[in-house]
Amino acid sequence: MLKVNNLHTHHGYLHVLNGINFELSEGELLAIVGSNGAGKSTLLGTLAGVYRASSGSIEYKEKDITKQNVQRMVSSGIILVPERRQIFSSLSVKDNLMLGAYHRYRRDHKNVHNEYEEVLELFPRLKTMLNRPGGLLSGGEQQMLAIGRGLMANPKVLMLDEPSLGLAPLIVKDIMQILRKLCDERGATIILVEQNVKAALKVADRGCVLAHGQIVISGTSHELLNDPKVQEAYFGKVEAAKV
Amino acid sequence: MNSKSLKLIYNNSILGPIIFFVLLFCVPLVSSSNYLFSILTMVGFYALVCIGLTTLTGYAGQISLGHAAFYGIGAYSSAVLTGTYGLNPWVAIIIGAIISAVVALIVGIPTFKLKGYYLALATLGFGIIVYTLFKELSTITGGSNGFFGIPPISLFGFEFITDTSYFYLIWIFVFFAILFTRNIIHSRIGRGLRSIEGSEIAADAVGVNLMNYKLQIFVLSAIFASVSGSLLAHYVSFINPDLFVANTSIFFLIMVIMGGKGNIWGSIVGAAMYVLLDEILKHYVPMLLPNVGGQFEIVFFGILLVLTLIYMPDGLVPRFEKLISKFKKKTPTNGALQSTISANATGGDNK
Amino acid sequence: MSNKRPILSVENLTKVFGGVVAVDNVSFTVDEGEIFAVIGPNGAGKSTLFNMITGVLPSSSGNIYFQEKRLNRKKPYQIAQMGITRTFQNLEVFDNMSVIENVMTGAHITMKTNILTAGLRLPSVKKEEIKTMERAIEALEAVGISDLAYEMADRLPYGSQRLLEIARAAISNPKLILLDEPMAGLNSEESRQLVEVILKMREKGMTFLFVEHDMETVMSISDSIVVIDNGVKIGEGTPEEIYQNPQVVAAYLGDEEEEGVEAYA
Amino acid sequence: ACSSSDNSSETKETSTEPAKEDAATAEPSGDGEPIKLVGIFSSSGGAAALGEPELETIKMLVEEKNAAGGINGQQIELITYDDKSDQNQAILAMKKALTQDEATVVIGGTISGNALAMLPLAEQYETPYISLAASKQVYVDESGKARKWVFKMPQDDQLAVERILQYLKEKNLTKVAWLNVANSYGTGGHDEFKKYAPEYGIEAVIEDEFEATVKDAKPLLTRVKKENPDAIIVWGTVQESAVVIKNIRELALEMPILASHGIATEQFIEVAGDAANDVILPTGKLLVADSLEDSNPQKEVLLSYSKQYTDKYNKPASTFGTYAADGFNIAVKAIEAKGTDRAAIRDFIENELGEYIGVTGIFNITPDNHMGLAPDSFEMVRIQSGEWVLEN
Amino acid sequence: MEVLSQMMQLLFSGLTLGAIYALIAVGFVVIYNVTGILNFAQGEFAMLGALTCISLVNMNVPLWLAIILSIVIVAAIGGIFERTALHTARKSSVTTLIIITIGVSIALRGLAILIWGTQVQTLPPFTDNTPISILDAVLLPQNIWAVGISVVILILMMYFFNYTFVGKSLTACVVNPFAARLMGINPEKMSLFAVIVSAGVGALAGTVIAPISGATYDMGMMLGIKAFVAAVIGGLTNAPAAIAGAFLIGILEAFTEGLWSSGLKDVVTFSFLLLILFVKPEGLFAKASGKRV
Ligand SMILES: Nc1ncnc2c1ncn2[C@@H]1O[C@H](COP(=O)(O)OP(=O)(O)OP(=O)(O)O)[C@@H](O)[C@H]1O
Ligand SMILES: Nc1ncnc2c1ncn2[C@@H]1O[C@H](COP(=O)(O)OP(=O)(O)OP(=O)(O)O)[C@@H](O)[C@H]1O
Ligand SMILES: [Mg+2]
Ligand SMILES: [Mg+2]
Repeated sequence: MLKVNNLHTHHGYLHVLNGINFELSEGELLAIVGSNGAGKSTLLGTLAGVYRASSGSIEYKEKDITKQNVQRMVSSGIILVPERRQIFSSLSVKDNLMLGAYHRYRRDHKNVHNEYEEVLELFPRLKTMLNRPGGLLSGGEQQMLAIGRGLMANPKVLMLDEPSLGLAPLIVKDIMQILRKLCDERGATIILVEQNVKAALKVADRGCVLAHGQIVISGTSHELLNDPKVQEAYFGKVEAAKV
Repeated sequence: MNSKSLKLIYNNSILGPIIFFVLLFCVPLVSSSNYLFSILTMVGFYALVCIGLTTLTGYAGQISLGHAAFYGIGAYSSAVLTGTYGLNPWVAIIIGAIISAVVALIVGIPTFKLKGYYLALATLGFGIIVYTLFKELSTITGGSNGFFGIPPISLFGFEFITDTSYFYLIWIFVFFAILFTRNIIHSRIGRGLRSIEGSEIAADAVGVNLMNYKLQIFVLSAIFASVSGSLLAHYVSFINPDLFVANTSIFFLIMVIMGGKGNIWGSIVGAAMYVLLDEILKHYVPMLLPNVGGQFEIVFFGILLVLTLIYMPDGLVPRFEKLISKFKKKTPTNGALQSTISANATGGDNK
Repeated sequence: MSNKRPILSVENLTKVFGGVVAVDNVSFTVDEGEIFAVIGPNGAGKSTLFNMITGVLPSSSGNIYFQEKRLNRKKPYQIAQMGITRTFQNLEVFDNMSVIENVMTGAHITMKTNILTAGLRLPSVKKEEIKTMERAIEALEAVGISDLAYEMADRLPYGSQRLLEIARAAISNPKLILLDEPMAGLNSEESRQLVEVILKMREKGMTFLFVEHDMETVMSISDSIVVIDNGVKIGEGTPEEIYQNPQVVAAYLGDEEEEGVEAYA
Repeated sequence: ACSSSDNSSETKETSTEPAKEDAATAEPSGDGEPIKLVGIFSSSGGAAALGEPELETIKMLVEEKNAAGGINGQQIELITYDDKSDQNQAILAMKKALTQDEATVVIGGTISGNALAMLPLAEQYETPYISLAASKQVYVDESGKARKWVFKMPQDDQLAVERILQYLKEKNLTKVAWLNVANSYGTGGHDEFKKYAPEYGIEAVIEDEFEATVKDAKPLLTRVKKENPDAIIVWGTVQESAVVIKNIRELALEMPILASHGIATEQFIEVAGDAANDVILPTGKLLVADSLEDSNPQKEVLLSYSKQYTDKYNKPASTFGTYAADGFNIAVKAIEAKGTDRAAIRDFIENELGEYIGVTGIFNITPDNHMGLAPDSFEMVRIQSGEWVLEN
Repeated sequence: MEVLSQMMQLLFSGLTLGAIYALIAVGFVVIYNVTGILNFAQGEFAMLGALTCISLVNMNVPLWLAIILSIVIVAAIGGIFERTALHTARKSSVTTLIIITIGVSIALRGLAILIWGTQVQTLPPFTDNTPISILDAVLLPQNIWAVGISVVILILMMYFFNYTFVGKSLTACVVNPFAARLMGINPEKMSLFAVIVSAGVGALAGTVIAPISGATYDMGMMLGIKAFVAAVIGGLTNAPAAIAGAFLIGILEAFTEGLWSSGLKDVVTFSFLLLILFVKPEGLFAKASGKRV
């Protein structure tokens, strides 16, 4: 359904993505991990049309969408939940959520309201603060809001940039479950960039490790969980830190 | 590490300014046109105001739409103290600067609690109030009729009457103002100021006393404006309130932005552009389009201003610098971006 | 921890936003040289607590003492000058400056230049500048991003910006550093390195108060932990104690995090 | 719009092409300097409505003069500048005129502020300067003496005020309301009023100002209404006076309205509409030239200027143009008599010009009075259904 | 009785002034809300509207049609202004953009002199303008028009920004254009839309003012500044509040002038503004900004 071919992206002089290739089918959940500055956010940004790819192609449902701008991406159902949350700080929580459904609000009025109820079920905390300006929420609450807003779009392809950032452990688990459900029940395709590697790989179908703008390891999540290199880099934390 | 390392982020060389000013001060050797010097003198007045304003706008991120008020306070202080009370002009300039500084302090303390446009408006309001006072306090200022008969300035018996002498006088002031502010910008104070624009909250958290810095710079810029106003008064010998309307403040800001608000040289370039553009338009518009009037120059001026800013959003000087650094940078070291970045970061100086 | 002199004590601190009680009567004491963690669910009031300690928000009631001096009503910059610096949950780098200038700005309070000496550029000013620059490089080396020193700060990836904030907070040699979720956005390898940096700084005599959701880190490096939920303190103690606390487990950790628990218990 | 855009801010012109060649070949008169006439007017900006007719008049007259062979056979080189109604621009223009162009005579300075800013330069560079701005300060220095190099063409505000006061006294309207626009024109008038009203036994029951950008003066007028004066004097220029006078009518205040000479243009009637009816004002004789008695020495001059201007620019002549016309004619007389020596020109105007019958009035310039007009250069007129009618 | 009638008169004047300021202030706020720019050319839209309308009437176009046409024409000019100037420079800093609007206003003023000259022109009142006397105070139908139109705009704006989805998405664009894009909102389109609407409202303001105080090429400047004050007093981001601020300023000016002195009117207005800013730095009716750390 989504096919990425030899994708390159530059920031100014800096060559950030250096030939990315992968393919995703409907209902699949891909986890991307990698160190700080590897280009994960840049990859998602390129897929979402925020950054322009300098070469390579992105195909969605057999159509080349490499040059589409963000608005077009959104209307074809490719949604990005960005790094840093990007809340509309002076708008209320409710308005923030509603704007998530901007691209289909007019067509799909009724469903939007159903979705709204569903999102609030997922994040009961938000229910208590519907009229509070989004910018006044706590970090984690804002993260919930950003994810909720992404869900409001009824995405076909959902990309999340570190959704667990700032969330309490309990909630992280819930969110991973929700994402899984989204794939299984609605057939959404999800790309998940995560630093919480274990949690991510647990729900993902497949995973890959990004380094210096290239995919260096990829496989099923099971394979990755058991890959010694991955283990060393990502799960070795406790012992090492215990000094 | 030595002072070389500082060069990586700040270009503190004094060479640039000295070359510039030596060249400038040589102009009288090649030309004796009084008209040229009166134009350069005018540029000098504006540049002096703009140097302070640039620091305020470009580094502290504060827009002031009220600097004509300080310009006016300086001018009227000089006028009244020398014209009415017969004081020495130099004393009057200093008293004017002190008055401006005090006024700036009084206005600044409540005003700098405001952010962004609210500040712009507060200063605009302040400017209009001061303008109205110039008009209404007619027993002191002469009201709308203006103040006539301001004596010329003199030093050790030498009277600054000719345009050439005044040209030297004002540009010496500009020279020291440039050095002084440049030094400030490339220091702890400059970083403190810029940090305010970057993130007020974080600036606060590293111990930068925002209010204090903004005030200091505001006062400094008020003093520059005031001195410039005083010098203007002694130069033209007649002033009236209309010189200090809100529009004047707006034009100061235009000069700053045109020149490049992140760069003190921008203030000179902006002031020069403003004055020269006017003179050039006056000269060429009628050649291109005979039979149209001064109005057309206004249209041209507006359009040129817009075009300049569309194509050089950061102003003329940064654009110029970018060209230079592109030209110079043939052998990038480890970080290809490095030199351009640091040039941008410091809004460094052209050489 | 041998010397147990308190450096920061918070007494009955409360913050009310309109109708919401974000922090409710919270008290605790941080000892010198400690690494002290504050944990709790989202919206519990942790950042609000930090904001009160650093003077960003006024408290509604209660007291904060830093080395026996009362902090209430002090401005943030005054508090910074007393030796408390911090990082921000939502990142507040000076994005109009290069990385090194960011860090040099962090050294603001350790410098003496004023507007007059700066304007006249006395030799002392120059000396001070050079020294600060060298220290800034060191600070960047410590967190491992000195190769980015001359980049514009806003072009750094998220994780590096976090490290930059830490370097900026540390350069002024503060007595107490408040870190709001320092590990967010870092992967485990990077967190591990950061933990080492923190431990090293502690050796130099700094005290840390930090908020973190990454339990592995919290459990591994903190000396004491306070747990707040809905603004109320629901637990306090060593990592082991906290892990045994059923209230904390129910409110925050979730009961099926067994594998993790075993790791430290 | 076409004719009004006919001016340019800097045009070195010797009118027609063949005339220009004449200029090159013409035998220089006197000491051999060319006749350089510089005009500095506010032909754009706030005072454009005043500056435009001045500029047009000068251009018209220079063209005519050059076509007729110039002065003593020498062509006049006219250089004009637009000061954009801005003081600093005026200074720059003046400086250029005196140092770069080396003007023989400078005519201009549309508004007082600009004229005042320019005149120290005229004194410094010892060049005759004929000012077209109204303020008395322009030709009288602080000590009350005439400024050496400056002459002034328009009547003082004082004359207009005195003329109004005279009228009020005649009509026995002693308790008046004084309202002036809040700018130098307004306060200038007000100062004169305060000085001379007691002499004529006129008392102001209320004195106040209104903005030049006034939208609604009724708040001010409610205070006037309360004082119930015998007459209201509205001292301003066209737009603001029209608004105030309209508001007076709307409030149904019945007392006579007197206005300044600043509204003496057709435009006022257009803008104020019906409200203009019965407004009484002093004005130069231009507006009522037709109805002057034939014996009036100015009548012929007025009619010919008015016709010439209207023929050329296809619009009614304005009082401001007459200042420029007089300034030019006086300069020409002096140059005809003395050549291009600046000091000689100045001396001529001061001592030898004698009684000069101009468009604005009859000038009697003396060493003590560099304007030389008397109150009778104003006529009182009343607006009646869009026409200017001489008030007895 | 006399005092009462004077007060009434002052109130009427204040409301009229307020209405005029309000119509321009609304444009300010709409553009600010969507683009984050203070549009210094806003007053020029009123000037263009007034003068265009006058020209059309002089060409014997019926008044109502002339008004509509001038609104359309000025809205189109606004659109061109947005596309050519604001849009092309959209990546520049806000200060630069503000100066660009100043540049545009300078150019428009010059253009207006070229087309219409410097002379004052008038427009006939919308309807028969016989003064209506209420308690000895007079009210002109044109003033009622002015107040009426601004109240209608007030209601429309209130509804639009608070209750419509498009209104919210307009706000979203300035709060966080990047996120707005990610929601599929096109900030550029929104900005175009906002400028067109404000230009139209500005033109309407011009046609309302012209019968009251005449129209000249330079009428926009002071109107713009006063409207700016009104908008800030209201809180800058909130159109209804800006209108309320405008009425407040109008009434304050009328009463200062009527009871004290006209010369000091501006001093009073701006002192009031400063007072408000110092006491309530975010304006009288500001909404929470949503900023914290
Ligand atoms: N706007 C930009 N301009 C210039 N360079 C950029 C920009 N954004 C990112 N970069 C550079 O691109 C590289 C990759 O950044 P990116 O944000 O994609 O990393 P990441 O993998 O998401 O890291 P993190 O885990 O810290 O979020 C970094 O070296 C960064 O400096
Ligand atoms: N200015 C404010 N106005 C109203 N409510 C606020 C304000 N600031 C914070 N809150 C609320 O107070 C509560 C505590 O917020 P705080 O940011 O302290 O939480 P936190 O513990 O840091 O959470 P997280 O782990 O998600 O960052 C939250 O519910 C938040 O919405
Ligand atoms: Mg990232
Ligand atoms: Mg928090």
